[in-house]
Amino acid sequence: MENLPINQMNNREVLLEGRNVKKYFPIKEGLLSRNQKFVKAVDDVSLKIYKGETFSLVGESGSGKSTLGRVLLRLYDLTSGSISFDGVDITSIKPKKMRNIRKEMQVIYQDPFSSLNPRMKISDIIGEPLEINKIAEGVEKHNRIVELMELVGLDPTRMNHYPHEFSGGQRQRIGIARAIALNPKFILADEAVSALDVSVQAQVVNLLKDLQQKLGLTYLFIAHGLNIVRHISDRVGVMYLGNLVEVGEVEELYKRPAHPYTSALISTNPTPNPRSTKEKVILKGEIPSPSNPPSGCRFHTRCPFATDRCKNETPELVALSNSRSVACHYPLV
Amino acid sequence: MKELLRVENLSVDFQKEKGFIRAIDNISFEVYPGETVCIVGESGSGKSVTSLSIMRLLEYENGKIANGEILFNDQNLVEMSQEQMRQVRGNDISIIFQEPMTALNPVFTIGKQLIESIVSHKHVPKKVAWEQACELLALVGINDVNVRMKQYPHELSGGMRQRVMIAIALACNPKLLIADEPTTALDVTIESQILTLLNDLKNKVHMSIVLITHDMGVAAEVADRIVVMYAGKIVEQGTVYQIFDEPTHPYTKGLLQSIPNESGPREERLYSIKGNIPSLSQLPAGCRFHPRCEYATEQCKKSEPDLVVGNNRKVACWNFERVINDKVEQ
Amino acid sequence: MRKYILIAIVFFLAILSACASGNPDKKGTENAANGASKGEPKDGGEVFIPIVGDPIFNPWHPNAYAESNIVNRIIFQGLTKPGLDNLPSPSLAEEWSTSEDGLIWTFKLKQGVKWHDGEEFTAKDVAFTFNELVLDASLGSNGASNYKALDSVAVVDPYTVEFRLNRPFASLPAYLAFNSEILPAHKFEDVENPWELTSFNKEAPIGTGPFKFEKAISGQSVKVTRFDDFHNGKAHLDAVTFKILPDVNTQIAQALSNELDIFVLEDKSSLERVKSAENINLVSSDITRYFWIALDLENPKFQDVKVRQAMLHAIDRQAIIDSVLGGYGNIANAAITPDQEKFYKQDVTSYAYNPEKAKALLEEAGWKDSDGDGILDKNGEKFSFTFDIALQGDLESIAVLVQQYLKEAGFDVKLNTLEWNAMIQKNVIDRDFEMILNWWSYPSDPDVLAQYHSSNAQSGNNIPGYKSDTLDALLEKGQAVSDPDERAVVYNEIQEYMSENLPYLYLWYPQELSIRNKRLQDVPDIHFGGSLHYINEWWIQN
Amino acid sequence: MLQFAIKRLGQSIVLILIVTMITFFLMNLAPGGPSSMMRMDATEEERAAISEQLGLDDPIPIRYGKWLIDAMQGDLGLSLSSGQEVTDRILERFPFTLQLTMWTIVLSIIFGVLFGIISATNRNTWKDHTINFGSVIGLSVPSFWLAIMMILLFSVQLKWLPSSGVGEGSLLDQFKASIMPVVILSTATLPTIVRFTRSSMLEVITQNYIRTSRAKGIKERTVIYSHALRNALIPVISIIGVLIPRLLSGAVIVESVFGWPGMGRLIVEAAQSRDYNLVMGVTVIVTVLVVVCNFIVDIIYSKVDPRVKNMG
Amino acid sequence: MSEMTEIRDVRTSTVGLKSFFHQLSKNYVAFTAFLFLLIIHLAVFLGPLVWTVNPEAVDPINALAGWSLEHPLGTDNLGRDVLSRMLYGGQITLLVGFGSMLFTVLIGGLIGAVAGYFGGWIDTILMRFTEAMMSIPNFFLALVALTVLGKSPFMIIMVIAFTSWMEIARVVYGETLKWKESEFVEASNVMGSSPIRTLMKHVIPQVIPSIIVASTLGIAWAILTESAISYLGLGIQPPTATWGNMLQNAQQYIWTAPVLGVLPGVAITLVVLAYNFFGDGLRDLLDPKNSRK
Repeated sequence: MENLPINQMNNREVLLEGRNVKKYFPIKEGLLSRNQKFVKAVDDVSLKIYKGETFSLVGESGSGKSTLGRVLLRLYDLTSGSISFDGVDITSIKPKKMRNIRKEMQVIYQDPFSSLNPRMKISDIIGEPLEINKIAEGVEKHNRIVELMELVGLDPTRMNHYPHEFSGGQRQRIGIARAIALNPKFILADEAVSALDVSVQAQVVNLLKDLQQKLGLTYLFIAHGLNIVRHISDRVGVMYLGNLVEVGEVEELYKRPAHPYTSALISTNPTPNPRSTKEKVILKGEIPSPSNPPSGCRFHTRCPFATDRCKNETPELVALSNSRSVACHYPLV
Repeated sequence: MKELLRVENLSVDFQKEKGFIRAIDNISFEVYPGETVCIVGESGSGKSVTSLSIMRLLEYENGKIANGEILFNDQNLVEMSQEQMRQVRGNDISIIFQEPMTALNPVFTIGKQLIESIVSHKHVPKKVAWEQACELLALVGINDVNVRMKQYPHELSGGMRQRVMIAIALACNPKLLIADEPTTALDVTIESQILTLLNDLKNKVHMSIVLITHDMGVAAEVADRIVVMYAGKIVEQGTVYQIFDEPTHPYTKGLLQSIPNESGPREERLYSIKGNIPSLSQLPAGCRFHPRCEYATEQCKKSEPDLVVGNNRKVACWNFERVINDKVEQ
Repeated sequence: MRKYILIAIVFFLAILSACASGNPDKKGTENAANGASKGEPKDGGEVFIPIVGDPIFNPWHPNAYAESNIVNRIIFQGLTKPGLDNLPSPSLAEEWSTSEDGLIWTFKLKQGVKWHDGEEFTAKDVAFTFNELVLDASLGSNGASNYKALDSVAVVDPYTVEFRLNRPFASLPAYLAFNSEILPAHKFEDVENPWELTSFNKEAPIGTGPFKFEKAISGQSVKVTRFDDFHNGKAHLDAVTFKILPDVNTQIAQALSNELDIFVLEDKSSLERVKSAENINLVSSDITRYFWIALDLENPKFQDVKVRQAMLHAIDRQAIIDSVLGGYGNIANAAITPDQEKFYKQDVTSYAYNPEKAKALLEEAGWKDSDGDGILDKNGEKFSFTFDIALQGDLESIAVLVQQYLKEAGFDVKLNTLEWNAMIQKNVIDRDFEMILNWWSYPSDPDVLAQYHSSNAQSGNNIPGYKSDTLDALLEKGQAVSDPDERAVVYNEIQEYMSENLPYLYLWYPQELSIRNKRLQDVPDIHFGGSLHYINEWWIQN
Repeated sequence: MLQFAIKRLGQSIVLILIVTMITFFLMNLAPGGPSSMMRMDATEEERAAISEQLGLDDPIPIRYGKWLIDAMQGDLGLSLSSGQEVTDRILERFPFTLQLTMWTIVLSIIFGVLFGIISATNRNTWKDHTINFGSVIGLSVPSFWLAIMMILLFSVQLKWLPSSGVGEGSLLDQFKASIMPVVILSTATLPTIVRFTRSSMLEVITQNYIRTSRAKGIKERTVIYSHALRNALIPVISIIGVLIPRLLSGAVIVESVFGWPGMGRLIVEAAQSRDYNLVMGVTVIVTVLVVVCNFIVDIIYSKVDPRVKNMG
Repeated sequence: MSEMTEIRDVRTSTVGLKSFFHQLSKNYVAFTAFLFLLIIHLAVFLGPLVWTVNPEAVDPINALAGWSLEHPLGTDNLGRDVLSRMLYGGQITLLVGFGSMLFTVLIGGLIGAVAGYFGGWIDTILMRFTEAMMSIPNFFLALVALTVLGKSPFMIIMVIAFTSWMEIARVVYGETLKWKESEFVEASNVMGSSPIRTLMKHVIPQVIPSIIVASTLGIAWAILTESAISYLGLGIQPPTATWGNMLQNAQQYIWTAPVLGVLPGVAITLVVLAYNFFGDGLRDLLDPKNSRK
């Protein structure tokens, strides 16, 4: 995809926007301790997701990408910041109202085992959102379930079976059918294909893309498989230890990463090509604990280019171009 | 060169309430000294079972070697008693597992777990073992070894633990190291650290590695030769270049095609293999891959192809020539 | 594993054989009254007696219950003791006399009596025991109510005391023989609350009895050893150990295995087994105790004497004696027990088991089953009431039987079991009951005024609340005359009155059955409690 | 550690306060009174005198307050039924209960863990089935009934063991006297430990680190008795904390059947004779005992499991 | 997901009643226990319709009689028919067991579910309380309570329930906590389900198997507790028979009529045993651990 001209870029409609979103989880300590400690899972992240696009979040485990996804859906209360969806500020909206809005925002989960109630039939699982929101009943509901199953490539005659009777890929399809039952605008796909076998993964990814086109969906795609992300995304955000360190158009970002962390991630991604001569940037050490993040740039402890400035000064996420922002004192491009 | 490990017609059964399930069926491959062989396959393909049967650890997990030979330096491991096998494990053949978070005993220190391994095979005094353990930790790239020795697994990160696991595996200079999905549970940045480490070590201590993975990328990076498994059978084996340049089995081919490009133009749609991996208790007749295969013929439905030698490599497909030609056409 | 199976089989067989050996057909001959001496007494040996709880070595302590009385009886002594004829006989007092008006009793004390710590026993100790303990109302001494007639005890000289009374009290010598042991004044000097003097009451009592305290282990045992300076003939036994064994089965097990020598078999459940034991003699004896039913006499239903008589006719008392008491008991018709031969009158009105007669009497009283539902009624009111029963010994079994008999006679009886303390609170203190069943036990003297006098009807021991001027007058007269023959006349009249008017429904005079190991010699053939007064004469045959 | 101890202490104090309050009010609201007042033939004056002497005339809350103030100073008052210090009466009995429960705990742990391991390592064999069956039976037999049956067999029929008491004199006698009570008491704890060890062991031997230890080529015995057992014991330790109150409850029954002069029998006697102070005393002591045991168990737990760092 | 776990065959817990019995019948021990319980319950509750002898009718002349046609199991110390008392006593015993279990589950389930689902300070207070109740010798409290509050069946049921709900509370708490965090519960929230609906539809159904198992074992526990309480003389009061107080009563006669004690003892043991085995079998059948792999 080419870089869009500036005006076009600005004209695109924002579906979901988070501003300075923070999510701290308190760490349980003894009754007597005074200073409460926090896990700073998401620390001051701002991002926009445009209508119809696929925005991906990548990063190591512990980077806060799943938490951010859930905060954006208001499945977690946020510590500070604000979120708006489709022009409505949902930062401190009442639970009952939020339930109404959330019809437009659905989730597909990583583990197709634990996201389906093992004691419910497939028809009940897919029919649940219809039932809760009183959308369809009786024959109408049945027809809608059949329709949804066909849409995601499941055999509707198996609607009275239980989840354990299906394979992993099929279960993921059930989860997708459930997610699209309410005709949402926005879907959070939280590592939705990570647990699947390669041959099945491709099927599900294709399905997701098809559905996006058919139903005009917007995806927030959380994943750690960089190849898949490249394939499916329009834009990518890279997270490190609760911070968004780089955002950009997928091609550009993969080709010329601006943040050293992005660069390391991409270079270390195993290439299915034995003749690849890609030079690897091997990072030192591992991701630090989010309860006690390093000062300054959080990446400085592992960054091959870190200076004293990085240790002391926290870099802001600044725009490099229309489509690219990075939080680094010494960006690579 | 004489092979270090030779697996011959190996079949493994698992005991279930109703009889047996054959987890791997009549597989053969060999590992030469100093080479890295990758066994690739998706879940249920039997690759982990293969590794456990070489270690003869299956017996502890309801599994049973039904048939075949595992020749290690010409000794048939299948015929050994568990006590004889104990001498081999951790000494001549070592293994590291997928989950570094759970593969170390949480209640013992790193030091104890390392020393235990050394002492049980080398019969050296504890003090000597301690020193050797420290050296091993340094070898796998761990700093502050004296501190680490006294720490418990939960005090270490996943990557660290996998390094410790490798140190344990290397404790007695094994000739063969089996690494069963050693990086699957780790982040890419850590994965590359570990893979690099394994590669370095292989050259340093001159051992062979059998690496089990589902990630073709990992296999491409480390393997000398690749064994592809599907539903308990070996479908193809060959050198890494043969496999990646010219896959001759439709499954291998599909597998490679369904991986999105890392660079180059993005595809509109990913190639995908239709259908699902069959469960071992409900295997299709004939070639196990035939329901998902583009090239399947009536013959595939009826009879199972043997692993045949062709072009200096092995493939189990009735139609492999068509597959090759197809490739050429592309 | 085979071992376990083997054990299980052995276990099972053992249970079977236990069942078999419990076969009631195997009746042993009962060796009653086998206390006759087998040759000359020998010194030495230890006797084991079970008690059910930790005793308190102070007979006046409010918590001194039966287990304490047993122990205290051989550590301490009273001024008198029950003779083998059940009349008061000398103990610490050698002789006694009463003044003309019966208000002053003079006791001559035995000289040369030593306390276990070597001090001499004198009149001071007697005066202390009564003036400071018994008569101090704030202490609530156990049994103080027996001495309501006593004003004070005066020391005349070291070996003479005077009991000064506020009214004639013919039973005084008999009461002095009943748990009224004398305590050493010198141990209680400057003691504020004698009940809290645990150094004496629990740990190191000093008495004048034939055995002196050796050691007590809480919950386990109390051991006493021979007191060599005993004034009434040194004991033959070296020691007596009281084992604390609350469980009757354990007591029996130990009796069978010669680990216990003598005790009262309160519970007759195991009678057959004991009878068949070769090492045991069973001795039955009369005691001063009778069982009764008290009806709430404020309740009009029970005020008609015909109803009460009918109830007695309806209950087959002999059948209950035979089944629950193993036959050890005699039907009672009044309050004076047969062991008091001098005063007991057998020939009074009696109520044989006769359901027909009961029915007739009830009909006379206006009670009749008019609607055929099996329950008596009168003026539309059913004859139904609650029968409160405490969980103690045999009471529950007896109550179940009584209930069934009364049901058959047409009474609608509801059984209500209560824990003992709760029963006392409800039935005795609050006087909240319709019918209860219990027993009285009293000193071996016919003075039963406390349980019958109308002055005790509301709160004292006159539990049914019976009020009769005739009976009051007779009871008072009985207290005033001190000549035994004259008293006998009065008490015969009282028994006749009781049997006709039934202030209580009299059930039976139980007999006490004691188990004695055959090795035990020269234990007098009286009830166990009495025989303890003669423990210095006991000896062991090897 | 210190913080943990302080926190636990605070919790324990609240716990003890609640327990004593419930017990005190329960006891005092009950009909009847101290047995010394509840003699059949006592007169009204006698009862009044005793009630005043025992300080029972004050309203219940005030009495609780007084009791609490004294108790906080370590004075549990005098036993209403013997006039002794409550502390003394409990101390007399305490060693016997301790003896019984200690032996039971020790033996239950040793044999429970042993049987549990045998059962787990021989899963679905006759050994496993026998042990399983045995432990369910142990859990199912009413302990007092078993006690009576054992008395019938070992005391009455075979005359091997005394039917009652703690055994006087020689150590052998004491040992013989405690066999049956300990065995009976163990039926409440041993099966629980067996089953816990078994399931814990079964879970542990499927863990990856067991596979690792086998892969290292160490002896199977070491794998089971060092690697697996150490981990399997962790949940077993935590169950011991739960077993202790149950054990003390079981002691009430066993002490009653075997005439064992322990605290269990004491509280039954005390409750029946409305010896308020003694009931309170035993309650406090037993609660404290349990709290202390749990504390010890927690400490052991944290020693065995290095993952438990800051407890609580 | 490693291959080893994939190979394990999938057992189903989401089965109908018919299939449930089919599964049960494969577990011989549990099935035998179930059949035994069925027979015992039928006998105890329907038996008195056939064997109509009054369990309270005394006959002192024929006390402690052996087996005869008139009294197939003999008579007790007051000449009451033992068979009839076993049947009526069984009713009370089983009802007390069942009643106690009901209240135990009610209290424990409520506390556990509320603490687990709502969390926060409610959780803290309720679970601290549960732990406290677990760590106090509450049998002692029960004894005191029964001594002083009376011994009606209801009282006994309540006392047993109040001293044994903690285990269930913990189980339910743990399960609730686990399932509350599960993805399908979150999914249900995402779909717009109200918290109560989610609790009822997604959390409770997962917890029910554990509750069923716990209540089966709870009945066993309650029967044992009742008999222990009866043994100490604090159980249901005579003349009402229960197996527990029959046993207590029989204890006096172990010398002369040991069979009196064997019968109720064996009855209690077998019923408790059967409930325990049945519960264990149910655990294997219903445990989500076995069904979700």
